Amino acid sequence: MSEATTTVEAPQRRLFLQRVPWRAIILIGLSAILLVGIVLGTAATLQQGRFSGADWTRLAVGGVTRGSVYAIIAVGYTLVYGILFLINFAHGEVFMAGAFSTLFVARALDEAGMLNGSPFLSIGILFASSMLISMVVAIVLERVAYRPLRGSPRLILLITAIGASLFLQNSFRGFFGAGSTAYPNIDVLVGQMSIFGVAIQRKQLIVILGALILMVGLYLFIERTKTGRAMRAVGEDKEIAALMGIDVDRVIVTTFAIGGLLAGAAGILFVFVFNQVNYFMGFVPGIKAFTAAVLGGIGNVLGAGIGGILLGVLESVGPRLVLTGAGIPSPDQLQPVVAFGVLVLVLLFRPGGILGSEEEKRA
Amino acid sequence: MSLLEVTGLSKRFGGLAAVDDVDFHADEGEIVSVIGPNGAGKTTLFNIVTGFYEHEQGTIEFGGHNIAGLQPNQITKLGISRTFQAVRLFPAMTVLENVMVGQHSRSRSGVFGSILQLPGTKQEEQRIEEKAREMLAFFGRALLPRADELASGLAYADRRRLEIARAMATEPKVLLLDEPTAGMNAREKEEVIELVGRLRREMGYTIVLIEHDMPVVKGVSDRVVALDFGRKIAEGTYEEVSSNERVIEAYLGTEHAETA
Amino acid sequence: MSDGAAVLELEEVHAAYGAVLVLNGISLEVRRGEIVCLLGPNAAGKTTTLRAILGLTAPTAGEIRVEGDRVDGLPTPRIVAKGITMVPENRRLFAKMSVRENLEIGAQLRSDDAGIKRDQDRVLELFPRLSERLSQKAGTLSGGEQQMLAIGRALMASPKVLLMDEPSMGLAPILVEQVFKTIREINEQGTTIFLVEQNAKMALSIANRGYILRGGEIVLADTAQNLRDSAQMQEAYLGG
Amino acid sequence: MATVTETAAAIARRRAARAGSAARRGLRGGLLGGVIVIYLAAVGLVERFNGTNVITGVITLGPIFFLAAMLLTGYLASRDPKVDGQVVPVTARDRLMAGLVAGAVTGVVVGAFILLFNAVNIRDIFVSLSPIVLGDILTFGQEPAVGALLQVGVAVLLAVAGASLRLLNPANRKPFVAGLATLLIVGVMERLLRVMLDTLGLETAWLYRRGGLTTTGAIAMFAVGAVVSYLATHRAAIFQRLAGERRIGGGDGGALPPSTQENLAFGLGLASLGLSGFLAVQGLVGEPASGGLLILALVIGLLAIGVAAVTVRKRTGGSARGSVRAGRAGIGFFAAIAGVFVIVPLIVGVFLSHAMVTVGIYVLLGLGLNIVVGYAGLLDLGYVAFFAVGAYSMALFTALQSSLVTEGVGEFGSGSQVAAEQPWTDFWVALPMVIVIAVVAGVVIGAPVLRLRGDYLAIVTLGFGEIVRVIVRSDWAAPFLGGSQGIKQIQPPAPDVFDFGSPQNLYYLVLVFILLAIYVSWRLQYSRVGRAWAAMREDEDVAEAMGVSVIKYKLLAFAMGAAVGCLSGAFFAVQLSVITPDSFELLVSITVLAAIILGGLGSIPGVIIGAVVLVGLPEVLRDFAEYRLLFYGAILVGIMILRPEGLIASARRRRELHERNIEARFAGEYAAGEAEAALTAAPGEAKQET
Repeated sequence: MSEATTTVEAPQRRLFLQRVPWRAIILIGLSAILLVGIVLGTAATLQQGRFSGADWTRLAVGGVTRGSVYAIIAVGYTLVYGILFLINFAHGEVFMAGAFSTLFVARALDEAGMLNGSPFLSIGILFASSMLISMVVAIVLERVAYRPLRGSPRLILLITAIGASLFLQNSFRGFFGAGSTAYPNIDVLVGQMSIFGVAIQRKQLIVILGALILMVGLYLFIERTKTGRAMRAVGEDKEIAALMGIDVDRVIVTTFAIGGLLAGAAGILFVFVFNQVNYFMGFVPGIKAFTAAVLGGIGNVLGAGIGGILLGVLESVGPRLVLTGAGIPSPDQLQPVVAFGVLVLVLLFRPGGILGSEEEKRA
Repeated sequence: MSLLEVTGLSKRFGGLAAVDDVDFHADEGEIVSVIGPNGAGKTTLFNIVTGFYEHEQGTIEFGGHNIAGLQPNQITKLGISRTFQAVRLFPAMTVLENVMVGQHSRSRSGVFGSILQLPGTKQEEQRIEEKAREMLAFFGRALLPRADELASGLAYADRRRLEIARAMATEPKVLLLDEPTAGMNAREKEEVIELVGRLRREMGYTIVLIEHDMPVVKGVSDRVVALDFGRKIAEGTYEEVSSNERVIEAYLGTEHAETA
Repeated sequence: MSDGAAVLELEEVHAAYGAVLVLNGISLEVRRGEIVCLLGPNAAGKTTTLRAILGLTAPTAGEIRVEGDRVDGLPTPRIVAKGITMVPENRRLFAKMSVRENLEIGAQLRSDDAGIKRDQDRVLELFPRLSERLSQKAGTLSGGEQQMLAIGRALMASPKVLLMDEPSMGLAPILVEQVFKTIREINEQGTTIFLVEQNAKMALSIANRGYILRGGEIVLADTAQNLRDSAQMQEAYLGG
Repeated sequence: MATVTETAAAIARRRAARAGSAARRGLRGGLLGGVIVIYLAAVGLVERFNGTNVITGVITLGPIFFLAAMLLTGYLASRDPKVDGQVVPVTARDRLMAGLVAGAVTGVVVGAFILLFNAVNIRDIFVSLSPIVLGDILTFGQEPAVGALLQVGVAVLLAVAGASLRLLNPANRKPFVAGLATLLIVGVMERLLRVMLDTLGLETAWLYRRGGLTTTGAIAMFAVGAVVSYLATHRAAIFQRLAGERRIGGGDGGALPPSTQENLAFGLGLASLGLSGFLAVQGLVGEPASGGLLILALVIGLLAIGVAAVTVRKRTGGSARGSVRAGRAGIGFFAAIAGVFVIVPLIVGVFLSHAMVTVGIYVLLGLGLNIVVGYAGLLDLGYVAFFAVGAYSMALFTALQSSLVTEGVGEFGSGSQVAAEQPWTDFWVALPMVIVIAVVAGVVIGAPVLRLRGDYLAIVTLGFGEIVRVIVRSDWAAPFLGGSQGIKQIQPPAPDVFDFGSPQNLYYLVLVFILLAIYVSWRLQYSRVGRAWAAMREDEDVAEAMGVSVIKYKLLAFAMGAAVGCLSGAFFAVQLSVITPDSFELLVSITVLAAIILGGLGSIPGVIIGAVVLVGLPEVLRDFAEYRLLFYGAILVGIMILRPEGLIASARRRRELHERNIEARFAGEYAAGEAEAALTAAPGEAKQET
């Protein structure tokens, strides 16, 4: 072997071509086109003046409301992901289970005349029922489907989660039937008010406030309590957490339970807004909430909140604002395109999400 | 002229400078050791040279060509190959298959050749396997008899060997070894010292290695480069570097300096 | 230093991964106030011994006792509660938590606030560098500081026996010296230490007694002094 | 140092103590059993299948669900408990005890449930808990109180039976279970099997009556299952005896070398071929000549080759050296299975041929997704996007109502039924264009997501799938794609070549492309390309460091997967001749994924088995349609927990999963090193401990 003959054969020109960051160019080009499209579409829409300022406010408030529900569901994804690195695909079903089952509680209350007789107590009961049921479903889910797979490759866990999602969905379909049912009306939720000149429906206000309280409570719980700290520790290193005296299994169950409680609460908030339940209701909000969690930076509780509200507003305002001007009929049909489009863009440019850490180290 | 020449290289993570204005070179046929405390930027340097990290400043020239900004696979094809600090094999592949993957950039058959089983493809496949066995044979009886066993079934030292064999199969000019003696006992370390010598003698590689074990560094290196906090603090022969005050202060401590 | 009472005893401990037997009847004891080291070549079963003591790998047979109470078969947190903890190999800190939180979580099982405060002060006294960085994220510390924090975190549990898994692994020679100095200091303050090391010379320089493990069995047990001088130990350690 | 060694007996005693008493295990099992029975009733399975005869006049499928659950409860409650990952064996008495308690508890739970809800009406909530279920099926037609007592009795009986199954030697237990399973399957698949038997001109009256088995049929089927299973279980012994007879004077009673086994299996295959040849001759010259017998003969022959090939594969596949031989056996196996698939449509008639086309379409989808997920390790949950692209491109090109040809004829998308006289082009011209579009779609969808980590990739691809569906359905794209009305009057391939109007002929067309896709997959798997994919799947960074361009190989996988998926979509369009957005739900992606996972990721026969089970069975068992997704879910979870490598695992995947599991348990490189050192040093002791 002679060292003298060692030459590196690489024509300078080819090296140059190879070095061109094609992917970056394509991405930047793509986003430039998108940006121009969004600006043009928006300009055209505003010029047409089909919607008044009040219309936009209404859409935005609607978006924040919807986003608040996404945010609360998203927290469940984020908590579980932060600990098990599992996309708990069945979390949408946990949410559905609470809201769907509580329908019968609501009906019973309605028949007893309590629902509008003592509405606040009744609303409390509804929340309690929904949260409890969702929590139980979440705990059973963890015990039956996920615990036996602790330590398995992530693909296996994800597939299990998809299976559990289908199973739960169709179990409830079997239990309660396939049709959509309306919740009985709660009169105190009806009505409109104005805050700082912004018209807002009473139920929207309750949803937004409720979500805010839950988020703040959760944040404090995770950052300030011993259990919260244990949850974060388990998320970083299970074995060492055990070495600190933390019962890892119990912490994981607690995490699922909290995710379930929040999903149950989100279920009732959802009912306040949409007033309807069916066995399939968890699926789409579930996916959207997951999108929101990723948007904000999965594993990050605050990120889930911000991501949820952002997604809600974008979804609500985006299609009309951008697409109406482009002459596209029924822009609201394209809402999911906005949601997933945003997800794809965020992951492309900021894989860690808005609040996520940037250092996605590769080697 | 140096085969691998790095000048003014810098890389930060967040606010932290992992590599800070480092000049580094390896001449043809040289064996260079990189030493330094944890977090001194040794592995980051490797990652930049092999294209896993992008750097912020500086040039990386290989055989007179600028290779900064190339993808890792392109750099491998040009002739720089590496091993990893924690052994990273393809555990579910056989020992032979692991090495055959190393031949990837030295072969070309694609989808159509494979589907149609063109004669060229068959020949190439045969050549790849022969080459892989040749690389395994370099390690005597340690690997070749186990060619058809799973990589995950190898003993720890053999895994390290297999990783080197796989890197050799890329037919590199420069071989970067990241802590080849980590987790080895004294006897195995002796063997690594001998192995590194053979790699240069028989294969003609230029070798850069990251190493913590000073006897190993002493045993193999033509030249030693010491890093601390991302900066180069000393360079020279083992004797020069091990008696350098800054190195003693940052890395070796008094006891080692005396024994050196 | 040593008052002779055994704090940690292993008796004929076997451990296996699946069908693969790794520990084949280990018996050893650590007495109060001692530094005992467990040496041995690569893959001899040293790490597994520590894992078995802590219940991270369940022993398949044998007894492990802490101050006379059986702990084998208990879940890890309950063994920790008995007063055993470990400084793991490669430190394994909670990188996203602050230095302060890392220390606090070391005391997760304790509720004696005064004692916790006292231990925290003691740790910060031992490692003054840490007190400057209490609110910094643990992941941003340098290698040496991380090792200090890992030791400090373990001390916060106020353990009866501190297990240490290869504290010199991957550290610069200068830090290795420091770490061993610290270990001796901790021991002098009254903590019993059970140390697993590749670096036999260093370990024996601070230990009272040592065990040599090979192929899942104890092949030699003696005082550190004797082991240092023993040709038999050299052979056992390096052989095959 | 003290050396008091704990004796083995003492260790066992201590473990047994920690495992808890048989009664406790029974109690736990029984509670679970009770919950499961109530679940089965509440979810509606019991009522829904109460009308499905299994053995006509004896039992229907509904009660079988809960009776089987009770049997299983006893079986599971009586298993050996595990402590610290070590099995603690229990005595026969304890087994029966556990079974007895489990049955009693199950019965009491169910009985209480019956009594309680016969008093309270909960039909308003649980739609399936009708008076029929609560007052008739669960109570065996008796008064609630009597019914509840009966439940206790039946539950105890079945659970004890389940527990006593454990007492049987496994070699004898298997035939029993196999017999029951055969009975059940043949009973439930009455419709399919009867059509087939009728086509063959065979008498079925003895076997089936009013949608279920006759009692004679049931006994016969039990016997068939049991005998076949018995032979299979004792296969080794039979092989040995046969071999001994053949090698007179050999006098070697020990284990057979693999080559002999291979020869034997092959000989068995040849013998079956002979039998089928005999049958064929009978069929040809018989009076009257029977095409049915001819076909039956062919099926037996091909199956025989298949069995032989599988046997060889099993016996040689263990070592890596055997992989070449296994590969050859694999070819034989495929040839045999392919042959069966060629013949079956001739027997099953038009309706089932349609179902088989559907299965074929999913097999194609599975093969495509298998390249993406199984080979390259990219979890794509939006695979339906390619299916939709293929179907819609084919529809646009070949439909009479496509917007490509109706422009100017009438406004499209408004629901008006305007059709052109001629489609834009012919199927055969459209097909290559569809594939080109597919590859482009694969790259377009693949390119932006290349750098994403595994589960992010899954969600983003899922998002792409939804985007495609939403756009297809939207009013915006309606002028071009037909909105929710879809595209109608898609023309089949030109009839002058081969009449594809009949489902049978379309089936053959699909089959040709399936074989092509299998060939391509199989070749790629063991090539430089396949190796690069495998490396990428195991460790992306290292693969890149070894010179594999991860971007290029990911795109390649996406493009190839897309091509096969689109092809499948094109056939789907032709099969239905009308496509609407409803056919392209996320469910398609999930079904395909479930199919390849059930079969075994990366395994080509696995794809076929998975598609047949998950798509074919529900097509045949229409009764199950409503519960199809429930079963998918249960299957996915169950497979992942019990057998993550799938029914037919590819060798490499099995290694991978095995490897990961061990590694997870070992937790840490050096501990793993210790385990391996021990393995190589002292294999004898390792054995001793197990």
